[in-house]
Amino acid sequence: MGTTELLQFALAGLKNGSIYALVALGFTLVYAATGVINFAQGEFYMLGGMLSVWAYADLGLPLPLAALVGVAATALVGIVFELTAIRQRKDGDPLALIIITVGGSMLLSSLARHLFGPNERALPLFSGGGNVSVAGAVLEVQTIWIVGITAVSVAGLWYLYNRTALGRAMRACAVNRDAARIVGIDTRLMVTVSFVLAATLGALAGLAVTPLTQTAFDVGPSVGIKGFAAAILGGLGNPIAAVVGGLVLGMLESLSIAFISSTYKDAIALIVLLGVLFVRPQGLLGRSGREKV
Amino acid sequence: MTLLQVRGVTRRFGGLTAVDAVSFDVHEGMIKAVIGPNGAGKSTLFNVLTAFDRPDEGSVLFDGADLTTMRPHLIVRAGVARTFQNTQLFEEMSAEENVLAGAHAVTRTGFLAAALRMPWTVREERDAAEEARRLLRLVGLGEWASTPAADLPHGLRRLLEIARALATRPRLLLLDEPAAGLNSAETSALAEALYRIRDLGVTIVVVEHDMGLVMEVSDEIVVLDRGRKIAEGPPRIIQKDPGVIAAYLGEEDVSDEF
Amino acid sequence: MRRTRIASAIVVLAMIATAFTGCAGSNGASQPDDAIRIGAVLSLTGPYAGLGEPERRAIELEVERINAEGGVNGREVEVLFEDDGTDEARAVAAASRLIEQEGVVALIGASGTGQSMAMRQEAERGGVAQVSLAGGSVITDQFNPWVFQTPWPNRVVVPFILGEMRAAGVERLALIADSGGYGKDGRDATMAVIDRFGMEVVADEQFNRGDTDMTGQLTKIRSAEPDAILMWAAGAEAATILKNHDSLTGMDVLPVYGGPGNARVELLEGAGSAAEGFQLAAGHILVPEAYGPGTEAYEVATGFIGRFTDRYGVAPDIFAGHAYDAIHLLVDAMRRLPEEFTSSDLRDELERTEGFVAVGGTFTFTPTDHNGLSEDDLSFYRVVDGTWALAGEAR
Amino acid sequence: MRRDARTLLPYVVVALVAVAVLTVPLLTADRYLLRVLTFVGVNVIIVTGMALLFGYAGQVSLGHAAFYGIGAYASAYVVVELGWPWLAGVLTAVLVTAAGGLLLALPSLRLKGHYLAMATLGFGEIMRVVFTEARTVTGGPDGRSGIPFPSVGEWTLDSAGANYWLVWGAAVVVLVLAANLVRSRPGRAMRALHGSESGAMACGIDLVGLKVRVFVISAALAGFAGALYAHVVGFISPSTFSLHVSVLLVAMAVLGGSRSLAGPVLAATVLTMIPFADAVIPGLSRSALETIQSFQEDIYGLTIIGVMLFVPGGLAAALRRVASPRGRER
Repeated sequence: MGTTELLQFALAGLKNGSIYALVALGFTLVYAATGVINFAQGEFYMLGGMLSVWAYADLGLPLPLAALVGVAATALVGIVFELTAIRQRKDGDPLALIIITVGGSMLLSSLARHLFGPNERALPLFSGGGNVSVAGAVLEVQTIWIVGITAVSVAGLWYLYNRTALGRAMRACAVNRDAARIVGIDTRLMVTVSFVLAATLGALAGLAVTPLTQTAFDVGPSVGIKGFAAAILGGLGNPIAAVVGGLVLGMLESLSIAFISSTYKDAIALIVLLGVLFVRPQGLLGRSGREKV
Repeated sequence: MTLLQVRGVTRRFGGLTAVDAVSFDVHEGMIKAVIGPNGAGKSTLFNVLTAFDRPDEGSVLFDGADLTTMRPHLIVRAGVARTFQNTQLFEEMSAEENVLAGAHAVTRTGFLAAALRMPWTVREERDAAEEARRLLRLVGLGEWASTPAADLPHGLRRLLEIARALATRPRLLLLDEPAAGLNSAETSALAEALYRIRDLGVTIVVVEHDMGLVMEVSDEIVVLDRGRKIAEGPPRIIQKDPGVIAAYLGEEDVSDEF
Repeated sequence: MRRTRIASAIVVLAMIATAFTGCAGSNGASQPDDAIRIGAVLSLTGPYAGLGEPERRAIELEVERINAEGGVNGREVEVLFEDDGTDEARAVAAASRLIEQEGVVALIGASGTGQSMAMRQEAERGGVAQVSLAGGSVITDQFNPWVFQTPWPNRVVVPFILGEMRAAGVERLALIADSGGYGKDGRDATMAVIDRFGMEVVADEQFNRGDTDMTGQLTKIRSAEPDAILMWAAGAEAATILKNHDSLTGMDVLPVYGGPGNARVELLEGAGSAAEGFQLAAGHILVPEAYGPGTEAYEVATGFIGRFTDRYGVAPDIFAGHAYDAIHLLVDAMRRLPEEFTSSDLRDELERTEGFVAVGGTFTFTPTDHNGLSEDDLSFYRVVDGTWALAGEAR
Repeated sequence: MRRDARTLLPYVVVALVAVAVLTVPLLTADRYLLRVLTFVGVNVIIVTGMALLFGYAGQVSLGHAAFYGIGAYASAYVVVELGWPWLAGVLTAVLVTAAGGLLLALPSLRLKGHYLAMATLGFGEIMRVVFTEARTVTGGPDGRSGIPFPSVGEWTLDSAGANYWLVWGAAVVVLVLAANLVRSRPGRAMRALHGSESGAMACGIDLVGLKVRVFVISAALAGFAGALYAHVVGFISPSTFSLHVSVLLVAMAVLGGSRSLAGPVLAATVLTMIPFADAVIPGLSRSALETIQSFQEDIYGLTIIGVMLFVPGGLAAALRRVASPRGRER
């Protein structure tokens, strides 16, 4: 196994890892604000691609504008879904909300099939595609976009989280929703904001990868699972952990292809995840929430 | 006869020694109190006594068996029951069902027998239900039997938890700040219940900082301060012990008084 | 409070009622009006929705034409569509419903191999012929007298491709297949005959539906130094593989071969320039000239392609072709039967089909071969300037 | 508790429903309807296990479709390949899945909530890879076909009515056993575990032993249902035991409402029937049927969201309100 091969596998891991990280961020944000695992996060990823293709192919907008419209439209779907379904559940019981998002994911993927048909649809590569060679290994320009978008999103989220009033309010919610409400934070607004951010991040991931893999109404669940696994691997509730979880999961899959076999890459990644959970039940970077009696 | 022997129990959290080599005995049939200002290590000691936490050093012998090596549910079956500072009731169950759950340790119906509804399980269930109602009356919750725990006022919830603990037929009952948040009427009801329980032959250890209740009901008192035992004895001696007063009222006041 | 209590009571009772009113039996037996009823179980929703839609369009188009030309011995043909949602249990239920309640004389379906296999027990017990539109070899390998298959099974397609590869001088072959039924079937068919072609499989990689990147697998293939890559994938992943292959250095010298599952316009759109030079085997429908201009097959195919494109604005793909063949094989057999016939008569007559010219090829069924297609019904293509072009040395 | 008429009401209703369910094959010979209701019966058996695991003991699992699959493959393999009798196949399925339940109980001892959900999801996905790759046992992605009908000695149950009776007979027995279980000491222990683990420990409940038992029972029930499904349908493949099915099973348990069996059973019936709405709504025109089928996923999603929003305590709460409109009895 030469170094260029190893580097090639690492780049593949970085690319997939960035996708999983973006989706995992969406899971972690919603979890932090509501304690809920949003099963519709995979659908936000799908819609990011689908709505961008709709804007580009059907509305005929130029690619950059189409991408913007696609992501904005998905964010809007996130708001509408939160207002019409999540917020209507008055007691905010996390269990019921999770099942509502399961219903939501079915609804969104089925609506996508009705509106955009059953077949996969494509987007052209950003900036004309092409490759860059990195010490012999090849890096697709689109991959640079994917990793770039992830990095910018994480930086933007970090800034929002740590440097803005909204971010402080969201972190307060994450630690203790009741306490946050007492000090006057509109926790319901925080929930909506978390869904909007989750939808935007999921959409960015979908948008960035569609030029390479195309998108279809049913691509949501498979990437959704990977995002959830990454969020758990890193440790729920902590944005940095979600990104670390995503990248580690991406690398795990790549290395298991390289050294073991592509047939079992998913199984191997899951076995490692189960191992991590057994040793650290709260994920790699999660705080151990010991139950105080 | 000494029912419980606490021998040199020490518990450290990082640099802080929450409990420092505490030892004391509890004789059968008495009410023993453990008091001390906030942060004296009372709750930590309590969790060690009930194996909800492991000590770094020392042992807790109950009838010769070291509780610190047993798993919590086996300690209950050995006859040591406990309550919690923030009550851990089963909210959706009625008061009676909560106490019935407490009887888990002393009943035998297994999964298979229950599924097949064997006759002896029905009888066991009926007897346990009667016992539960008796215990509810003992603590004064007779007429609340079918009310869900979630709907009970705070004071009654504490009494319900005591009734549930009694359902495990303990020889030793450990109470973690039972008087916390109670008004005077509720506190005297609690005192009444404690006397009735002791008269049943159950030894009681109560961790508390409500001085009124402690002075009234306890036969002996152990005083903790910053994790160390600074005094032990009957209430009237403890009341006048300068060390105890200093611990409670802080250093400077005492000095200008003398 | 009272209002919601009554409302919830109604909701609950309504649920219990709907769950069991069925026992009143909605089994309206198929009224013996004159129409001949054929059942069609297709995947109109779920992951295989991309196959079910063109199949349904082809059948609807053709049934209209058949009825316009007088149907079968004066009786109209009616096709009843059921969606199996790419789920075996629903395919079974749909088949038993069509046989029991609708009294169909034959079944077309299903779109997927798994669903087709699930239905065969119903077809057999109902004494009804089943014409599957799925390409899995197992459908006709595990022989069942009631089950027929219109697509070219992988056991016919793979040797055809390997023949082309050997003709192009390939000896060391790398395989990359999806982990689903289609991928495994292609892989098995390859492993079964590879020695006969004096070739050797030097890499055997796999991927899952929904994977976003296959550069790992392709890198491993590159280090095995094959002469060519055989890709067995049906979904969107095929385009991703072509693009990853195009971007990896030293890979462009490695030609990529594929099967009928890749004969989709979505592949050309999705892969774009990366599809240039991609070679695959499929029916003649992709480039009608492959039928041989002036032959009956050519007329049949161009007629169908013309009508389909006029009606739906898009050219029919191979799945539409398989559906066309299924409905016409049944109608052709029915026209050879007397006025009154049972479903088992139809099976027997279908089995006697010989030299029937259709879109997928020229069908000849025998008591032991319920597919009847051969390599003659396949053409070899290469993607040139973004579209299929006839290629292949051996032809 | 005085045994007046009102407390007997639930038992009367349950007995009536049981009798009604078991007489359906006499009322209709429609194979399609019987087959659909048989699928409902299979799901009812699994959901009973999910109700115990989730509604009562509060342990979440997103991997139970894997046990459904293990049971189906185990029974199919020993009956088809090793030639064992059908009953031995079902027993093998139950034992293998019980062992699987034991294995899956381990993470539940350390993990809670979403982390336990992920661990069980991981188990389910790993098993799906095993179902696809272990071709000698499972027949690979194309699955295993030609699984014989259930048979005891020379008596074979191959008619839709016989299969219906087999599955619903088993479902009724399972429900009776489960109903007894939940109204007794172990049932209370499960509810205690769900209410507060510390409180349960203080009642002398062995949490480890309880979690293991409840995982083993729910897994064995799913395996039992899998064995029934395999022999009734005759064909199984990995896609029947996917994560999507595990998620739907949890949705049924949650829609049904916690601490109830009737709720989840009703939820399982309704959700299983949605794709087969035409079986129950008599006189449905073809075009109406085709639109329902094309909007089936949408109806599924809307039903789930609708119940969660407008019937807060799940169907169980609705049933309790119906059963005891006046009394405040919970």
